[in-house]
Amino acid sequence: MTFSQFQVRFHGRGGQGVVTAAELLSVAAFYEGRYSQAFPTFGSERAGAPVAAFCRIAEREIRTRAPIIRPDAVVVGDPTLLHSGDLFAGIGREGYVLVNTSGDLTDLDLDRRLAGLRPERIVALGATELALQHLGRPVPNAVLLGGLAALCGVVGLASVERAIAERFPGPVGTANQRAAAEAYARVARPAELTGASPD
Amino acid sequence: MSGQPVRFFQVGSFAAGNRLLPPELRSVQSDATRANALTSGHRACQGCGEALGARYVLDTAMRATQGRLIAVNATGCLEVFTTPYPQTSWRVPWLHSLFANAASVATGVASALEAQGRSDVRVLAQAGDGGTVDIGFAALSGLFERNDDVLYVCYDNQAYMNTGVQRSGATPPAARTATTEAVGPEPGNPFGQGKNLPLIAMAHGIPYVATATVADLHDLEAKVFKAMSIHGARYLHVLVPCPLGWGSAPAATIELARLAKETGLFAVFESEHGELTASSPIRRPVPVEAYLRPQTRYRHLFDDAGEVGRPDVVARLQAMADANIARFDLLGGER
Amino acid sequence: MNELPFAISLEVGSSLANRTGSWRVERPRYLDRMPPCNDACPAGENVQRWLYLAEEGDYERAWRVLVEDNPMPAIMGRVCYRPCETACNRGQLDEAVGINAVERFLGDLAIERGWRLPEPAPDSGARVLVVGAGPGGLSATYHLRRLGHTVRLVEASSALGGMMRYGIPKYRLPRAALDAEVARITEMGVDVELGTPVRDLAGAMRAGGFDAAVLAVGAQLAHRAYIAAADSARVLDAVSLLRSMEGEEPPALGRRVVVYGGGDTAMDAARTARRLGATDAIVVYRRTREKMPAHDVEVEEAAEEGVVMKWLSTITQMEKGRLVLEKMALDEHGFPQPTGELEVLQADSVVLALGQDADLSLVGGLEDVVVRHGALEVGDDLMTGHPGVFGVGDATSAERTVTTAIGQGKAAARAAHAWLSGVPLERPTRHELATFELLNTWYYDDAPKTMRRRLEPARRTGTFDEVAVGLDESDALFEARRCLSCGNCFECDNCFGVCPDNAVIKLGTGRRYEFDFDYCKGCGICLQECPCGAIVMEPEEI
Amino acid sequence: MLRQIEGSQAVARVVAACRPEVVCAYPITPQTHIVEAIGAMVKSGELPGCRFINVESEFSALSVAIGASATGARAYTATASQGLLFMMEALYNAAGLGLPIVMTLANRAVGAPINIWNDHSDAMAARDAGWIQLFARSNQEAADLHAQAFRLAEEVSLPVMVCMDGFILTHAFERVDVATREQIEAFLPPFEPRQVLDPAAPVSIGAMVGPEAFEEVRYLAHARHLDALGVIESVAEEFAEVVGRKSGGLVAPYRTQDAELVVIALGSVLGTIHEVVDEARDRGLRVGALGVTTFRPFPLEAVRDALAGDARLVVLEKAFSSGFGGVLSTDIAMALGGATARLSTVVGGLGGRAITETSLRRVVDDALEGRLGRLEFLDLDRAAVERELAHMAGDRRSGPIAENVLRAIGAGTAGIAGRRA
Repeated sequence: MTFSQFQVRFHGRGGQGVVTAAELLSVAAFYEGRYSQAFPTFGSERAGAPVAAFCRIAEREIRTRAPIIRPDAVVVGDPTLLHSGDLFAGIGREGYVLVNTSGDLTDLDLDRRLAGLRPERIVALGATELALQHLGRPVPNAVLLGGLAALCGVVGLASVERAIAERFPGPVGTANQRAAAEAYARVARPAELTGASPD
Repeated sequence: MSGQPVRFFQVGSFAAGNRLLPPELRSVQSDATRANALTSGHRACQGCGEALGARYVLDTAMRATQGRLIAVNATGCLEVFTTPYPQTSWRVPWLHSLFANAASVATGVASALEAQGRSDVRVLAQAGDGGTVDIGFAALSGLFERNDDVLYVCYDNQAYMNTGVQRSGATPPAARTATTEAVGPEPGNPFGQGKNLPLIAMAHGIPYVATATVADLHDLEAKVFKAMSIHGARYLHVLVPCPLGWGSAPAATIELARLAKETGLFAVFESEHGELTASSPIRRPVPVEAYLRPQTRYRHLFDDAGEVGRPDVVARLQAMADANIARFDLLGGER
Repeated sequence: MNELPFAISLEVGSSLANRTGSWRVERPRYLDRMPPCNDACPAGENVQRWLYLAEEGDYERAWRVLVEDNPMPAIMGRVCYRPCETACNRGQLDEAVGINAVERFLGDLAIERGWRLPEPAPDSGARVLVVGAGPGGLSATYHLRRLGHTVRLVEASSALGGMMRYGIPKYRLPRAALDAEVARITEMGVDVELGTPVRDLAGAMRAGGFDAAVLAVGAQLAHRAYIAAADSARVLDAVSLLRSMEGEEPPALGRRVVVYGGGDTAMDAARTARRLGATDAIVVYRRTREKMPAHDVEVEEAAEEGVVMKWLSTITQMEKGRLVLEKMALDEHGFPQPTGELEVLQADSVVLALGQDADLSLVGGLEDVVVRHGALEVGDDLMTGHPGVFGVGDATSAERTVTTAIGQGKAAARAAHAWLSGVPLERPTRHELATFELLNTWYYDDAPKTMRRRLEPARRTGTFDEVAVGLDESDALFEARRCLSCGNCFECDNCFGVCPDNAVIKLGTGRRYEFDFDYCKGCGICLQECPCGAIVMEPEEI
Repeated sequence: MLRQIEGSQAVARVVAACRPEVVCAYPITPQTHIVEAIGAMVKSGELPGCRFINVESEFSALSVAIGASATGARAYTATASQGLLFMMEALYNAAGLGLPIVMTLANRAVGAPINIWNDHSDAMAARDAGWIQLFARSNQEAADLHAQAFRLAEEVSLPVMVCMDGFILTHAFERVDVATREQIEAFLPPFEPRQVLDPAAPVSIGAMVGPEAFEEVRYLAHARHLDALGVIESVAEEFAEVVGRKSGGLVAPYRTQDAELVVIALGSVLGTIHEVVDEARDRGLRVGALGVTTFRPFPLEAVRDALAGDARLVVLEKAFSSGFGGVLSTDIAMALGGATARLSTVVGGLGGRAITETSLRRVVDDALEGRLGRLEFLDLDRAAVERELAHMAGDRRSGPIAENVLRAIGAGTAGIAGRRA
């Protein structure tokens, strides 16, 4: 995939690992030779509180330290957050949206807010459910990352898996890798993507 | 307890030395080759108990470590009177940083020595009662709970003498200070306040806690030797009368320390790992009055004729002494 | 490393450059004070000093200091009534130091080891006649010889020792000790004449070409009391009784013996009677125990040996085997008054111990010698009214003890020496007394006196073995070390230790200390904490 | 070694590579990740010869470092915000004693109101404590500056504070070439203290100094700071030689040549400023930027040289002196010979408020068009301020200002920092 800069905003709740997801995304991009920058919303939040995290990926050095105002992708780790503020602020018509839900997107009443976005770029993924299956714990970050990689192709699954392995050595990492791979497979839309394909 | 009794000689157990004692039983202070770690020319008041206590402690520690000692000092009288510009009275490596941080600085020194593998060099921190029980308390507690390899010595003269005799957390009840004036129905420092740092130190469960006075040199030195034979956090609390703050004759410094112990007002004891292991029995029991009377900080308890004018207050102080005597078994013991 | 960081870039130097001595308004001074034992000793012994040496275990030096004043410590260590111990400051702390016991230990050790008295000074050319070889005469002889004078010692009895031999029973003073110490004096080169009573002093001095004389004739004439007595009553005086104990045949006193009197001699007589086989030895005294002149130790030992005391009683009548006593009562002035109440006592013999007078007929030819109340009148320098004639001991009005006599013998010798040399008698200035209040007794260890062992009472009555047993070395050492060294530095290092300004310089063993006035701020802790009161504060001269 | 790494981790690795002997730590956000990482290395044995001391306060943390440094050990600690202020007394002491301690300051606002996010109030509060203060633009520079800090501190015998923006840098994952242990060994010689507590040669350190010499002692401290200016440059050059990367130094000019406007700032906001400068240049505007890397000692000469000419100047500050204005601005003006009409102060980014490119663009445009006042507050919610002023004027018991303002702007739910932009 070619781009000069790609910006992702993650929304979740403390404990879901969205900050880690942003960081892992940045690491995956680094493996692919890109510059990247991940940073959280610097909160003093405790488990359960709303959290946001950012990841910028670019072809050249990233100098700006401003938060991401116009994301290319928004990942929602918990659909209940949809009722507390505008999670999709600044997203453009070409933007991607990945929502963690086992239900149907239509139930989330996003149509009006996301009107104008390409429908195939708005994806629901039962990430928590997958995480429970693979890890036995409701930590959906690696799953979301796999899904995001498949959705927008900004990084390949191999890089995601490598980032996960580096961060979580041992069985936890392996389980997360499997979960990410399954998410990737579920979301994959190879036709739209250039330079990225599922393993 | 720690002072080895030498009954065979006139003064073997009590005076600094005696020409007849075998050298190993004489005090460090009796030795003409003692370190004089705190040397002459310092600017302490006449009859300063702290100057005395500090030399006692440091010379002993120097002996115990064969001179491999580093001393850390909190701000206070001891620091001010020993470093008269542009001179120093210290004959040990000595560091003064701040009022509240002697314990932490000592931890730093000990940590550095440990990191450098210089296990032969030992660390001693010293401070007055204000620097110990009040402003430096948090740092000291930290040193204790980490069990850092430091001997911390508090020279307790029971008030902020350096700044002009203000009350500290170690000021005893009824004592007059510049901030607990001898006026009103309850003159002097209120009852029911203040803290007993040796007991607090014991509550940390550190390897060694001891109290001592400048009146019993052998006991004091034995405690320093013992402290230096142990690694980890050690606390020594030395009562050092202050002629200025107590309003006593300079010559009476040691006598008052002795009376503080003999009345039971100041309990002399040792503790290991939080358990009381020994206490120095009272040798010649005296009522607290004998201790209070020579000090003008208690003058408001006596009338112009020198008779007890506030028997109620004196009785409360006597009750404190009696409580100490019971608690630390000061009339039982070995003698 | 050569460049200092700015925090100490001013090259902090030593505070030794800061002479805080200028703060001083009072300055301490070391001094020696008079210990009460020395002060109280009639023989003028430097008790503190010889105890100091004894406590170091240097017994010979201790003995040598002792014999500077008294050449007869083995005797004194047995018979002295110990005014030193009465005065001893330690008595106010726990119990007085057993000075007398240590003295005896040193005396006996000297005899055992054969230590000799110091050599006399070169011959002065002067000749001195000493009349009487009791303690006073022997002491005078010794001191005169030391000063280089030629001495002739003339004694009426056949042996030397005077009352020490003829008045003190053997169980108190074994003769071996007496003989040894007396011989040590005569070995200094003394011209001794025994069995030669001097009846005319002036003549004897002229005949012998003596420049001076010391009269030490003692008091041997027993007082008699008028008591109505049947002829058959066995009555004798204590002086004779005790003197006869030196003879071949001990006197026969019978089973029941009554001694009349309350002095030490009465006790000696009663105890001797017990040893001679009396089953009952009863002391009759007209006043109370408290008024009795006998020393406590004598009364105590007598009681242990079964001597019975009858206070407030006088003997009004004596018959064969029977005495009549009258009970007395003290009036408001403390004098005994008869009550008329009578008591009968069985007695085989009665010993009178009512005091003695001196026989001073020898000075009859010297008009300027005054005899008053049966005693020689002497000045402060012990000289009689006749220039060059001195009087000592029981013959004077001094207290009649061996110790006093020895002290007077020394004093007379020194006075005679000054007189012979034609110089005024110099009296050493006496130091201020080291009173108990000047001490800081905190520093002295709690150390009760070592009890001096005595022979078991059961073994005393049958024999004249010595009652008081000497201390062994460790006990003597312990006792010496109980000395508080009142008023005299004993190098306890306290001043050195307690100075907050390190302003005391320790000069090394035996050399004591000095103050470093560059740094002494004059706080006075050294004085306050000096155990023995050997420091004084004096105003600084500004 | 090139890695994608959190800023705190990068700093921790470089500090570890410098082989400190005593590290003292007391937790305060946002510096915790650094000491946690070092602690783990000490515990695992990865950092032999180092003692890690968990103290009971920041005051003690620096005090332990003081004792260790005076004993000749290389000592390190880290703090932020209130923690720095709690160690203030010890800060002066460490500097006064000339102890070469290195400390990371993860810059954070100082309360009240309590705020854990980034600004430079803490560093400014310690401005006069006698420490060398270096500001990192990026995590790469933050990491490199720590190596240089030890070298510098030990060479001039002064403590050095490396300032890096809390969260913005400490918590950001980005690409950092972390200097290797070998590189650092080649660059940083063993610690040779100027003064040391040693029984073999006892000295008294911390003796009292009276009026006779205190001024001289203080002047000497100043002189040492002035010396440090040269050392900072040479250390940076040597670092570049050994490690092959330029970082540190006194100032960092960016496209100031021919600039009509220069934006001056400290720390990570310079990255955003550079973006805005490039974009302005693209628009044909002659704009440049000047980063001040060394804030204390203040490089008067280097700043004067960098600002030669008559360009308008905007000092963007994440701190200010209440009742007065900019802090850095004053120093810049001093470098230029006094107050100057061409200088404006813009205070922004307080308490973590994001500084967006949009806002900066507006500042640039306003400055170029002369619309910028002498002192501006970036993105200030004037309406909220006015409302509260009115409220206070009308009600004596107007209550807590912070809560009132929060209520007025409808905050209270977690939002994105910079939501106002």
